[in-house]
Amino acid sequence: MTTPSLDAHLQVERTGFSLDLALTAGAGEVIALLGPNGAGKTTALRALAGLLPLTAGHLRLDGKALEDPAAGLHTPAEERPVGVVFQDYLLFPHLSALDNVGFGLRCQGRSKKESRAEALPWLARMGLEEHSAKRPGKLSGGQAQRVALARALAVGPRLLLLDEPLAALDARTRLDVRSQLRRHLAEFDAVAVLVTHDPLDAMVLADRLVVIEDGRVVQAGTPAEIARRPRTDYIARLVGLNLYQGVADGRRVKLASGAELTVADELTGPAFVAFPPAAVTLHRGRPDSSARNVWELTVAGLDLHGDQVRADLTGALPLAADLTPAAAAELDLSTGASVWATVKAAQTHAYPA
Amino acid sequence: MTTPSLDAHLQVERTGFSLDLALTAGAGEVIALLGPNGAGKTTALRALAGLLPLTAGHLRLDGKALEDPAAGLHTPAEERPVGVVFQDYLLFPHLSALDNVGFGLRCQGRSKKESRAEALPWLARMGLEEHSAKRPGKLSGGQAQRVALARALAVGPRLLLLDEPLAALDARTRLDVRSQLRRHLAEFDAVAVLVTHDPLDAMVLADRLVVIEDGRVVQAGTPAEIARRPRTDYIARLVGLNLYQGVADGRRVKLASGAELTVADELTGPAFVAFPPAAVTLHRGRPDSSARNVWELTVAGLDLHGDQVRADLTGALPLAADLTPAAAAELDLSTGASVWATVKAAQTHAYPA
Amino acid sequence: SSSKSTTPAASGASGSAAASASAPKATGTITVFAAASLTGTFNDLGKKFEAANPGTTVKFNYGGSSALAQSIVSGAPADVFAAASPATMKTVTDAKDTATDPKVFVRNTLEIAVPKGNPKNLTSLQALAAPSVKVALCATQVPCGSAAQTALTAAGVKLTPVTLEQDVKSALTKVELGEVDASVVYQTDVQAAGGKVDGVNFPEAAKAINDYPIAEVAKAPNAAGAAAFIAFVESTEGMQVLTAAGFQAP
Amino acid sequence: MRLIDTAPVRAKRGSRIPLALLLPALLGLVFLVLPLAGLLIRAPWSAMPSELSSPAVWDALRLSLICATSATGVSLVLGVPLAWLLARTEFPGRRVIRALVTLPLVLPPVVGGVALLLALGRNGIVGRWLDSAFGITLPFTTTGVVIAEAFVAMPFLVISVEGALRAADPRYEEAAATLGASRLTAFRRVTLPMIAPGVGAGAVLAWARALGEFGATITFAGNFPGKTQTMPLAVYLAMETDPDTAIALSLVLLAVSIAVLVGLRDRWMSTP
Amino acid sequence: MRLIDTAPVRAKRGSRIPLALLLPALLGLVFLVLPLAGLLIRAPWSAMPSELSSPAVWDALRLSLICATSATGVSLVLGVPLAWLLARTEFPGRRVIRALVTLPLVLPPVVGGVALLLALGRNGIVGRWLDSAFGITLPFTTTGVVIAEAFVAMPFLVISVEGALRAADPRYEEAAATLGASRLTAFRRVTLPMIAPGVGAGAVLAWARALGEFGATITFAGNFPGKTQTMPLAVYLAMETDPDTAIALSLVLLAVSIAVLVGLRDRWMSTP
Ligand SMILES: Nc1ncnc2c1ncn2[C@@H]1O[C@H](COP(=O)(O)OP(=O)(O)OP(=O)(O)O)[C@@H](O)[C@H]1O
Ligand SMILES: Nc1ncnc2c1ncn2[C@@H]1O[C@H](COP(=O)(O)OP(=O)(O)OP(=O)(O)O)[C@@H](O)[C@H]1O
Ligand SMILES: [Mg+2]
Ligand SMILES: [Mg+2]
Repeated sequence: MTTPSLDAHLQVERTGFSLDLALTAGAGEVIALLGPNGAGKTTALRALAGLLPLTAGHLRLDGKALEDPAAGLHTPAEERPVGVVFQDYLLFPHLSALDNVGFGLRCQGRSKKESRAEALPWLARMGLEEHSAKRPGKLSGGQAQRVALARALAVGPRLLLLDEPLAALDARTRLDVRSQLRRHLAEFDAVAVLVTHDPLDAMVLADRLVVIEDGRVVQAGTPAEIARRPRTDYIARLVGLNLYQGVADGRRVKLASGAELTVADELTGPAFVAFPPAAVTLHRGRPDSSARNVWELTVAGLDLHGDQVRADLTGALPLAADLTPAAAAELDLSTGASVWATVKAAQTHAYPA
Repeated sequence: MTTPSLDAHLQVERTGFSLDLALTAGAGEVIALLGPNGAGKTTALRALAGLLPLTAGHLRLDGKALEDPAAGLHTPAEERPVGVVFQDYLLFPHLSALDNVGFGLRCQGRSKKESRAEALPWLARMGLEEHSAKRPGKLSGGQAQRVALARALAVGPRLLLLDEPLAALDARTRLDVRSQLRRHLAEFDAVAVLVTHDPLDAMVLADRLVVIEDGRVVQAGTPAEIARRPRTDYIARLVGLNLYQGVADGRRVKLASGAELTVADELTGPAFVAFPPAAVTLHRGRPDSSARNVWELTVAGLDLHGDQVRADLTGALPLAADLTPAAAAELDLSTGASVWATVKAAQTHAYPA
Repeated sequence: SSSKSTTPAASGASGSAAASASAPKATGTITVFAAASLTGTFNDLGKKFEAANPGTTVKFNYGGSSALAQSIVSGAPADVFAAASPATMKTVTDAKDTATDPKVFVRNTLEIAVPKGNPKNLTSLQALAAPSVKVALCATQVPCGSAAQTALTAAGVKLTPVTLEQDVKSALTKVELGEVDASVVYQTDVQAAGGKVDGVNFPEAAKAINDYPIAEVAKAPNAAGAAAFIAFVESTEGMQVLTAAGFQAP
Repeated sequence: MRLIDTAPVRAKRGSRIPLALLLPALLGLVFLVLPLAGLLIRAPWSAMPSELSSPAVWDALRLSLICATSATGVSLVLGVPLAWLLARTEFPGRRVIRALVTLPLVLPPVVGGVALLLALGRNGIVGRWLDSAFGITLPFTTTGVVIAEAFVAMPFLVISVEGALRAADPRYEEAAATLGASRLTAFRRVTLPMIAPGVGAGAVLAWARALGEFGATITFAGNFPGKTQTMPLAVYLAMETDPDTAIALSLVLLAVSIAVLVGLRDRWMSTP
Repeated sequence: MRLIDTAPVRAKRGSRIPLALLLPALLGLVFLVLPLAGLLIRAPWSAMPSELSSPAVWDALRLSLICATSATGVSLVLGVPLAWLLARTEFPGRRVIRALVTLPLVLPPVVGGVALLLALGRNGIVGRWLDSAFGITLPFTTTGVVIAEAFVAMPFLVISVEGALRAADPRYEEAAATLGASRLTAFRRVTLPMIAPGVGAGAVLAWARALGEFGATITFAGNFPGKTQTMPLAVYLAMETDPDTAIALSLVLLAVSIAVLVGLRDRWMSTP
């Protein structure tokens, strides 16, 4: 197959918001759609599902044109081989969990008995056998989400759309469902588009990330590429890096705020500079170290991240720094305190903007 | 104040499920309620809010009895000084975001204008000023959740109940809202009970964690205590440890499966053993190391976790191991492969069950 | 109740003299509850009465006789009640809600109503009994129905109508619309239909004449007016209006 | 105590029922029920047994129930799709159509009957053709009664169901569509069960209205015992000669309809 | 094209309207509209101008509109709380109460009027006392018309609104309660706006039913021009003398009610 399974250019206009997003994916590929709240992720999924007509652009799946506003073509949602897990589940309140999962099968003409027999293994895979007779109103949030997932998978879609499918799941179930999902996606060689806020989900499940902000793609690529060279603040936060945009001249990058960074890479013109919070060293007084980047900053907040303390610093340039609890105690850090931060040029990474 | 602000013993019976949960908290304390899907977290919050009557037990807030089924006392929800953020938000569909936030204020007798003027700063704090005129149907999932949060905070509750308040938020907003929430909780010295699946949220926001499974408390304590000495599989997963229960005899702990672990701590009787995935070393052939714990296991799955590879192993004892991608490549790990795992006794932690 | 009628109720000529004698006393508003079939004629009478008695206003409340009777029994503020049958008047007299004994002021005779041009050429009651003829009769509970039954019995005709109508007008409507081929109704109704139906006289009609009684209501707010109006109805002038509409003097 | 998470909870949770709602509610109830009390007091109880032993009464009652139920059936079959069309599609003149649907309510009953005759009578627009082509005549038949009752009752159903449809969240239909459900399937399997209370309410209204229907029926279908004479016609005619009988018959009609409505399981009237 | 995310989307998304719904819907529509067509064809168009120039017609029309609107108002004020009581509280005999509420629908119209007289007439249970204590008599007054119309129209509102309430998610009321809203406030500010389409539908039904009301009105309030003679009564009387006039008057009534119903903004009939 040389043509991509999914070939879409989604253009949607709504009052105060417009989406313009090109997406392609090969068979079996999983794409994660990331972006801040209100970026248009749900809008994009709705357009793919056929619930929101395109204003312009096109949508082809497995070589078949599903939508093409210029040609007046719009395949209704029910005729698209898609499965959707909605952000708020939308389980049918009058059907049991089992019948919710069997709904798509019944639409394909299966009898009530057949559809139930086929649906049960799906519920079992989600660890919900004992809840199969419950109505959605009597399920907990996480249980409901898993039923929604089973319902979408049960019809064997060629394009699976998932709006935060793991958000309400507890830690253990999340792992289980995540690997389930992976196995399933691999087996069926369908295309999957996954909206998530969890970078881990994105990294683990997706072959490719597409990051959108305000309806436009701001970066796309493999998880590794994106993690290495974030191009927006949102992505930098997502992958846990400090990111700055400025103009490079040799080994120095000048930021709009006036601050300057010395970097390892030689570069000219607009550039990004990124470094991990762990690359920042904090000092109580002005340090005498060889570090080329030294700033006096103020502590804006302190958080415990696992076994690390994350300090949020403001001043000449906003910065996140990771240090051990012991180091934090030694420096007597507290909100409002003034500290000196250093970053070795060798630990920064600069690349063209 | 020597008496706790919140003193509750929640007993609720429903078909197929029963909740029995004692909760106390001092003024300004934040309690995180954790537990697997269906554990009864939402049920507990509903009982605290007065939306579900207690079958037995009691509920006192700031020294005032709010509910006492034995005495026939039940203060209705509207007379309790509580604020609730629901798992599915429940924003009023016919009101703008601004009027949703102002709703509680209007109930307190404020005029439409006053309530709007007071509600706007709340929306602004959540970064939603520009969406203030939108109806909930036109908000994205994360926007809706922030409006729900603002709505609950705006009435200045004495007991704040939050059902996964950060689940739908993007990475950056999550950080912002999290610190907002912390600041707010600290300022108002109200008690907050927070349901979350995110261990990080729990650790950062809560003073004390209460873990429930199947309607019963299985462990409670400070984040550090719980992280050090998990008592159930769920908690171990949550804090990222391998956990086993067995019977200790000196430095050896015998598990029900027959496997034996050598540990650093000396102990007798029922005991837990925990160690982090990073403490596990993998080998292609039988190792000659000094490690006392050596098992031949099978790789069940591989996940990328940030910059680490997490291997799920099965066999004599199920195990999670973390290793660098380089190490994983060198070992040529793949699902189904057989490997030898070692754990140094010094890296384990044993404690009475 | 007929045993109670001691006054000579049935003399049109002497009545008119009495009426003109008592008329001048009438003032104010007179409320008349009248059977719906009297609508046209009583509206006329009302105008003439008001002209003859300046300072009076006649207000009519038309409706089904029985509904009117129920209203009066339940305390409706009526002065005069003119019913389409003695039976409905009896409801009121039985409840002792009439101030005067009811008097029959007009009578009405039956006719066969057929669609315009009489397409089925029906000329007698007997012809209605043919199976191919669809007939609408009034229900026996209403005056035109019981009268028709009397006539049919007198003629020795047995017929099965397709419907037993609740009143003359709906029977007539069905003839007008051609839904039935014939109906047995009052002459006044055929006349009021103004050429949309044709009427066929039949001899047995003489055996089934319907009386319209009129009476002053007990506790009438305007007793004097009531008496004056009743007198006016029975006067020569009144009778002229009524007979012009097809009614017969009693 | 065991049904702790169904309705009783609501009553319990809310503890006090606000006076501002309770007072007008009770006033409304009294207003609707008081006249019935009047009828009961006035009722000729001693004559009741003899009324009830008359087979004609039972004939009329049976016919009433059959016709009202059939009319409700017709209304459901035709009215629910019509309500769907009004609520879920967009076409020019939709508002005019909705207004037209309510007209049978406004039409004075007798005029309604005349209108039906003009349309479906022997010489009516369609009736003429039904007669000549199929030999079907509707007036003066039991079918005619059902038609007349459906004509006056269906608008209630259509408007109620349309209201319920508009209040229902259309996103469930979207979810069904993504699972491969055609609009029809989504309607049958998702929307209809979800708006069951609205349909139930509409059906109750239509049934009760059909049961009490008088004017259009007598005008269109006539009044023949055992064939087209329903209870309201019997009551009307009884009123002409013997009001007491009329009241007795009305009470029988009321008693039967209460029995049917109370017997309706709550399930027809409540959400899943 | 700009309103892309409101209703038209639904119509677009669904592309084809399923025949299994469209067919019965159209059949239903034809069934309801055909008789009106009959009336229009039969209508005495040439006589129309002279009918319409008669002030009596306009009096009756004005009275009809005023009374039907007042009756709808009364029904809303008393009926919405009653519907709430039926839908949202649990008390013994609730089903019987609901059945009682529908009885005015079943009551043959004239009997309804008699029942009202027995209750509120000069000699009625309550009427007697109203008369002696306050000198208020209701029968044969314009207020009496409103009462008779409200009596027959309110049940439609109550049942529609109850259905809408039952279909509404009670958890929004819970959310309101946690924000400090009393049951009354939650009802006014949350539930009522959310079920607006149901209330709208009920009000339309009640208004149309009141506008067409005949039997109870003529019996309870009489038939006095300018005071209690509404259009349906005028039509009834015209029917006695001149059916053509009756049809002309009916058409006027219909035209006015269509104008009012079409004029109702969709907003009264749709979800926010
Ligand atoms: N029906 C609608 N009409 C108009 N604007 C809308 C509508 N639905 C959403 N929007 C707006 O469109 C933008 C994109 O919304 P969308 O739901 O696609 O965001 P999202 O990326 O899914 O966000 P989240 O992560 O919070 O779920 C938002 O600004 C939102 O307010
Ligand atoms: N209305 C109800 N009636 C009966 N059982 C219910 C009802 N609601 C929830 N349950 C059951 O009670 C248990 C606890 O549910 P609850 O919603 O409290 O879980 P939870 O801890 O909030 O889970 P989650 O993390 O998935 O939201 C579950 O097994 C659920 O199926
Ligand atoms: Mg979204
Ligand atoms: Mg929950």
